[in-house]
Amino acid sequence: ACNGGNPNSGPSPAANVPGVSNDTITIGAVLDTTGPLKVICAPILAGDQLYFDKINAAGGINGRKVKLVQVSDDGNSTKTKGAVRQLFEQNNAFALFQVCGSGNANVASSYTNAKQIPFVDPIGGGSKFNDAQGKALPWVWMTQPNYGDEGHVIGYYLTNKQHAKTVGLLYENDVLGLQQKTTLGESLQKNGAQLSTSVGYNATQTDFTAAVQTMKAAHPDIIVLNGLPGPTAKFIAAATSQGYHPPMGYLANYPMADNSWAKVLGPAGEDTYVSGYTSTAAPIGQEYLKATSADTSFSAYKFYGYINAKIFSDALMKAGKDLTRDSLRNALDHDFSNYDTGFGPSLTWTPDKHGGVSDFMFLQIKKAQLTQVSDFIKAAQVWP
Amino acid sequence: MTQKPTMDQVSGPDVAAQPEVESRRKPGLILQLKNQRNWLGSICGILALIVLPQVYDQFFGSSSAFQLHRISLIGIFILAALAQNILTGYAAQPSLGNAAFFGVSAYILTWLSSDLGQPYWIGILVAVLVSALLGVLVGSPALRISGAHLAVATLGLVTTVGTLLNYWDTTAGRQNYDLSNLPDFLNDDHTLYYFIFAIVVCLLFLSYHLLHSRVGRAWIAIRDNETAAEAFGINLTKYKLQAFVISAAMTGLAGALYATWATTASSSMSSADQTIAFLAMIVVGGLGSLTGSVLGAIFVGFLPVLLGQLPSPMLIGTFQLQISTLITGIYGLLLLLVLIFFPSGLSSLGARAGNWLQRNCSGEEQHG
Amino acid sequence: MIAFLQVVIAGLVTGSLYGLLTLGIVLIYRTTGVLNFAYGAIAALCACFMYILLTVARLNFWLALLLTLIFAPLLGIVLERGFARPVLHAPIFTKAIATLALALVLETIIQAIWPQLAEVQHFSTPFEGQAIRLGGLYISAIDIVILVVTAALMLGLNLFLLRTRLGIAMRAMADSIPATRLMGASVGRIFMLVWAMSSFLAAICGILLAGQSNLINVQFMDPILLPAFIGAVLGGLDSLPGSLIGGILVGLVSNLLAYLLAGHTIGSLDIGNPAIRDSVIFAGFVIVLLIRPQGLRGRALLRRV
Amino acid sequence: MLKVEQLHVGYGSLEVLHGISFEVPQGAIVAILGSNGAGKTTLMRALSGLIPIKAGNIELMSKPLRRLAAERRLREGLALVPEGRELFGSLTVRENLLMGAYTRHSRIEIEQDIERILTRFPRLKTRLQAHAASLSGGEGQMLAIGRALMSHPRLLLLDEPSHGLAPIIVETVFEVIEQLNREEGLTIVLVEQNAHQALDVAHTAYILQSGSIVLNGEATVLTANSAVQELYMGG
Amino acid sequence: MAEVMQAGPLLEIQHLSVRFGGLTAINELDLQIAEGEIFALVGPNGAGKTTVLNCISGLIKPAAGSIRFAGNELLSLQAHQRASLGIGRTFQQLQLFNSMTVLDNLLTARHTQLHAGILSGILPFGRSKREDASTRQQAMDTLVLLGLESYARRNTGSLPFGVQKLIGVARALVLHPRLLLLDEPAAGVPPQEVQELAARLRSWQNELGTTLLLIEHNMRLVQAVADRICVLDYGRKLAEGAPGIVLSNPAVLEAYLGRGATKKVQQEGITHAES
Ligand SMILES: Nc1ncnc2c1ncn2[C@@H]1O[C@H](COP(=O)(O)OP(=O)(O)OP(=O)(O)O)[C@@H](O)[C@H]1O
Ligand SMILES: Nc1ncnc2c1ncn2[C@@H]1O[C@H](COP(=O)(O)OP(=O)(O)OP(=O)(O)O)[C@@H](O)[C@H]1O
Ligand SMILES: CC(C)C[C@H](N)C(=O)O
Ligand SMILES: [Mg+2]
Ligand SMILES: [Mg+2]
Repeated sequence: ACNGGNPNSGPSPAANVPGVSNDTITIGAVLDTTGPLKVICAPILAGDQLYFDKINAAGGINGRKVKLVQVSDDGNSTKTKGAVRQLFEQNNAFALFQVCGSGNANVASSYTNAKQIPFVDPIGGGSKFNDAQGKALPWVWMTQPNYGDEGHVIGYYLTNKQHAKTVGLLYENDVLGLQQKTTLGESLQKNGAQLSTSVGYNATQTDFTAAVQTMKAAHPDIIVLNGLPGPTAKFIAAATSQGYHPPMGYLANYPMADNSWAKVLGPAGEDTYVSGYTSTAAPIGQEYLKATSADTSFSAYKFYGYINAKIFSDALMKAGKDLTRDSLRNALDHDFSNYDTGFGPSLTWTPDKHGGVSDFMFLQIKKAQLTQVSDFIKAAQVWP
Repeated sequence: MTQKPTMDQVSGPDVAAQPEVESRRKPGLILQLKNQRNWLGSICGILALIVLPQVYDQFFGSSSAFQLHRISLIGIFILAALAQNILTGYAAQPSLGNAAFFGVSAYILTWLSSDLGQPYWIGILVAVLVSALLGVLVGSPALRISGAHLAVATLGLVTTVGTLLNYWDTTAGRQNYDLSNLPDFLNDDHTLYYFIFAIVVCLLFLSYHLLHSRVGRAWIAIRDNETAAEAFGINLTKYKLQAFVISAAMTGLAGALYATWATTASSSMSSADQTIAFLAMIVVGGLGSLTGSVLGAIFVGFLPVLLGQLPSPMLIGTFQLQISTLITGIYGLLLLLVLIFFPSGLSSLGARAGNWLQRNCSGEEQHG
Repeated sequence: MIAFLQVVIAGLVTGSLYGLLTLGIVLIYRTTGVLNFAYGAIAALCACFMYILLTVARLNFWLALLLTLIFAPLLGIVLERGFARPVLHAPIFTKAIATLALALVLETIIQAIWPQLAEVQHFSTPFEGQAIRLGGLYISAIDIVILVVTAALMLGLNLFLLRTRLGIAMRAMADSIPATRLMGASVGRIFMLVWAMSSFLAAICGILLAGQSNLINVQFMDPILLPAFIGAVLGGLDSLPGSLIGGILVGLVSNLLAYLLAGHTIGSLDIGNPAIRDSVIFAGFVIVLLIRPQGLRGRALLRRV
Repeated sequence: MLKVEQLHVGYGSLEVLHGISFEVPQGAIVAILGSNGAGKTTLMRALSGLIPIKAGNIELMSKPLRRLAAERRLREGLALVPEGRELFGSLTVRENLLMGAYTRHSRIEIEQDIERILTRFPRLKTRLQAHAASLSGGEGQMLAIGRALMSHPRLLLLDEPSHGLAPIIVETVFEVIEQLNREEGLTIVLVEQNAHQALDVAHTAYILQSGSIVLNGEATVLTANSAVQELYMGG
Repeated sequence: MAEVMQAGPLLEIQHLSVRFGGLTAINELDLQIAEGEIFALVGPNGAGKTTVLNCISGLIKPAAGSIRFAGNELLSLQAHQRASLGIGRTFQQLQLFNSMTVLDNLLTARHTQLHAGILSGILPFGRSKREDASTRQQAMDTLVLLGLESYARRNTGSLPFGVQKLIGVARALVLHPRLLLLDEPAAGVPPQEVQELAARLRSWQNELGTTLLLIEHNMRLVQAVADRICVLDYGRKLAEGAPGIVLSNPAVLEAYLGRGATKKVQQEGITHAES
């Protein structure tokens, strides 16, 4: 009953809206800080916190401080629903900001959709949120790109810019990996090259020798690495220790777009390409770097949290002083047209389209540092 | 495996140390007293379960539905702990394979219900039957393998099943597996709560009787001494297999209910973590003790949820603690402390209290 | 052919790592009847300690190694005193679960004091990038180190357990703690020694694994724990050479299968898929156990009446 | 040599021994008799340090034992052949004997002692490499006795040493007891159901009933006591 | 259980051989025990006595031979099936169900006589509970018979050794077995109770017609109860026959009884005790 469906019903609208009081906005996040995704989620949470602290110190959003309540679901999608319910039924959150993992985000969205709660930034490279667009999931807004789009762009970049003819793919054996396998294959074929071999791996796999030898036997010009930092680094280490290096080296997808990965690889990783979509070149990037100058190393995940917190804060800002879930939805649907994310690509949401950014650029490891070596390429341009 | 006396087994050592006194007493008196205590306890427990939702409504107001939903989870874990306890605490099979049934059953229910559109009840029935069948499949080789070998082999089974379920998800292009079209009353947190706890109470009641029957005695005999059990005509194959099947079916039921509770199934249900959690429940609660299954399920199943409530970051003076990243460690520490102070399980707390009671009762009697 | 040999060698090396990991596990299991699930965390803690010495304290590799190898037994003693001793007389399952709880605590501690190790880091050794070439075959220096160290430790430890007074007492302790005390052996001290030795072995294993992949983080040992346990059971759990053989078998078979099955399908089933491959390996493991329930080198449990 | 004063021992809240006092002079053989459940085994366990005592004192050659752990008491020269043998089942017979000599260091002497024990119990010789778990009841009892002797104790506690032994071996055991006592001055405390034989070798004896000493005296005197004969020697 | 009444021995062991690795524990042993007989198996430690018992109750598979019991070939049956033919036993090393009460030990021993399965077991009423009630009574009766009733509700594991020994006997007896195998029942039992035990063994044999195969080192007991004795040495039969004759056999004296007994024989002469 108190869903805030009608913003003009009383003199003090905030009293009617869950999670919104005169001086605070409570927002919820489901980030796995205790389970297997801890490595990703803990820095993201730290980035979120950093940005919201900054905003709050500057007086908050439209006079209200942001209070972020985070619950961990252990990365286990059967616990996600409980976590989300806690946020909205116990902690009385206003909106959902970030759920980590594609499957987990799906579970969360089925709850938030039914309750008409805005859910911004499901952290997952799955295609569902893009495919479904705003019509099927009118309350979910995606900020990050998906693996399918990325596969297309990588295929385009490898053929048109690097002139590779044959490509090998190492992918994490899950839905996302398979999705990239499909789109990369399509894209290569369209551009006159081919995916000569692809090898799946398990997240817990430790020995990559067989994978290396299988790749080696297929003589690809370059190997695309899809997955997470640990296993992909192990693959490169294994290949190096067996004296194998593909002629054009490696290209890794965006979860590896972090200097920490470059450092992990050590000398063996020199010249490796990485696909990425966040750049610290813009003012917000510089601002972030200054704020985190005490950190031992740059963390792309923390930066991810920071810039997404910014997007979300902007949305809250645009939703106005009389904040309701509908006003936030309105702002998200209508006020984000060619919105400058501040980390490179621009973002456009319409009532029908809630997909995230789909521009990628390529970086290369030079002296253990990621250096941008291409401009942003729009997925829509290479794969209409 | 040595076994400290549990609530179900204690007798007053002081009394019995003087056989003359004891023998004058009516045989069965202690048992009657104990039974009365058990009865009283059970009835109080059931009453508490019945009124809990009302209390919650008063206390938590609008969030009471969610809080109840959370409590229902304990019920599911009690079932799983009970199943593990029958297999490990009574029939002494150190099997770590139960999470496999937990996961498979959830998938079968979800598959039948969401993909094939079968009624929920058919789904549950088939899920439990398939689990029981898998129990036979797992139990038969387990008859040849024992001890740590069995533990590791079944742990391998759980991760393999988890991998295969994940493979199924992957090939079916699923990012998660929703359990839709539940019967209406299961979508309501109050009725779901009553539904789950009705099952729990029933199964606890039936298990109590089973464990005190010929079958239960056969299991305990196998646990205490396989050779003697065999020499007294207990068919090891049959009774171990029965324990596996019952345990599997019960875990399967728990798995299906879990999927119902979470409205989704995930391959992480069949993981090493999950299966070890089941074992941890009965170790923390007390091996070979029904009360232990309940206490263990609460401790292991619910404590992490409660810890998740701690505000993060927490300020202690000027020191900012990121509790969320420490939760696992805090939980581990608590677990460790319980194991150190109650090596034979939390149920020994009850046994200690019971002993004390009995001592006082019998003291009175001697004077009277 | 070269590729095949390369896969075989890698299988041997991985298998040796499994075997090395199980040395410490079997040592504790045989002497105290504890299945130590915290072993991976202990190994990780030691390797992380060395990583910190290398990167933060910027010590020379060998000095860091030496300090770590001193640190490890001390850690073992602390753990024994603070954690294992109180549960010494607890039932076997209780001890196993307690080690799991310990693992959780240790991992949290590592992360709390060295947050950078939550993420994967580069672990460098002097052997990095060095290899011997035999024809087309690459054998990296670290692999040779692993094989040699494993063989030496296995032999030494086995002799120790079978021949020395202390070794016999350690095995005696597994049968009966009271009787061991009646023989005048200080159970507490032996127990401490067992933990010290096992932590030492864990440290070596952790360092070698980190050195091989040049990667490290808090949980980097976790994935190899289960295959190592499986190897140990395959070998028989109570025999050190057995667990090495078991470990090597697991390493070899999984590598060969991964290589041979890659890219093949049966009907629509992609048998090169890791999920299918792991299931095949597991099935094989169960079949071996059914034929030899006590493991390849284990003795059947004897209970006389 | 051994002095026990007002010893109270029990399990949990149950007290089994209610204040027992006795002395064992150097070089004596003392028998402790009593029916089932009298607390004989409990006394042996308390003396050897396997269970804690609730009150009272134990002194070995004027040294208080109360705070010493079982392993320290062995080093003080006190060895026990426990009830139920308590062998190391997964160790071989030989390794069991070696464990008995844990506190000793001379390899040559240890080997000589093993040899001596094997000549006394030839049955063990054939089973030297067998795992102790595979032994027959009597073989195991022989090993338990042999193992305790390996430590060269000054005070030997025997809890029903003749248990499960063939008559001919029982004879050997009592011979060994007498011989060690005579030749090496070994002090012995002996718990036995076999009261005849126990009183035969013992110098003095104590009779334990429900955790208290009800009778004590010279073995020969007790043997003649009609109550003792009826209660403990089968008439 | 098939009630095949037949002439000939109740238990017939033929050419039984058992080997453990290189050790031949039983070597071509032949034994015959008639229904209602009390038969004692004696011999030096490690002679193979317990092994014979283990072969009969099925805990060991012999290398060769046959064991027939009441018309059944035991070696083709599994251990638990043999119990239901009416074979009960005690163990040298107790092997009680230590976490149970004494009473539950006895209830468990009557396993083969009861029938309740899972389905009736889970119910709080019905067959299972009826069976239990009557069994409880039988168990109490057996305990009373052995003077153990005061221990009925004690946990078995912490009782004195001698008492546990008797509980082992009670547990075997509660089955009302046709053949009762006793492995050193008198070890650890005080002398005055040995006599009581002897009287009891005799009376069971008289009243219940139980056939007894007894292993014992206590010659008083053996002499008091045994109808026939077989002396085993190194897995072979050394002598067999009436106690008086066998126990004065010089070979037996030398291998088993030793000088003390020799002396005693010379002094007292061995008499066969009346029942
Ligand atoms: N581990 C234990 N826990 C509890 N009570 C025990 C334990 N061991 C023995 N008792 C109790 O202590 C008392 C004395 O037992 P103990 O074993 O000392 O008798 P004993 O004289 O050695 O008898 P036996 O001649 O049968 O060996 C008995 O009442 C027994 O039940
Ligand atoms: N499972 C086994 N493995 C190896 N050897 C065994 C096994 N069981 C028995 N033995 C050996 O077989 C021989 C006979 O043992 P058994 O237990 O039958 O002797 P016993 O006549 O009962 O002796 P005791 O009077 O000492 O009890 C012994 O030497 C024993 O060590
Ligand atoms: C942040 C990303 C690494 C998340 C990843 N793409 C996923 O779907 O799980
Ligand atoms: Mg005793
Ligand atoms: Mg025997």
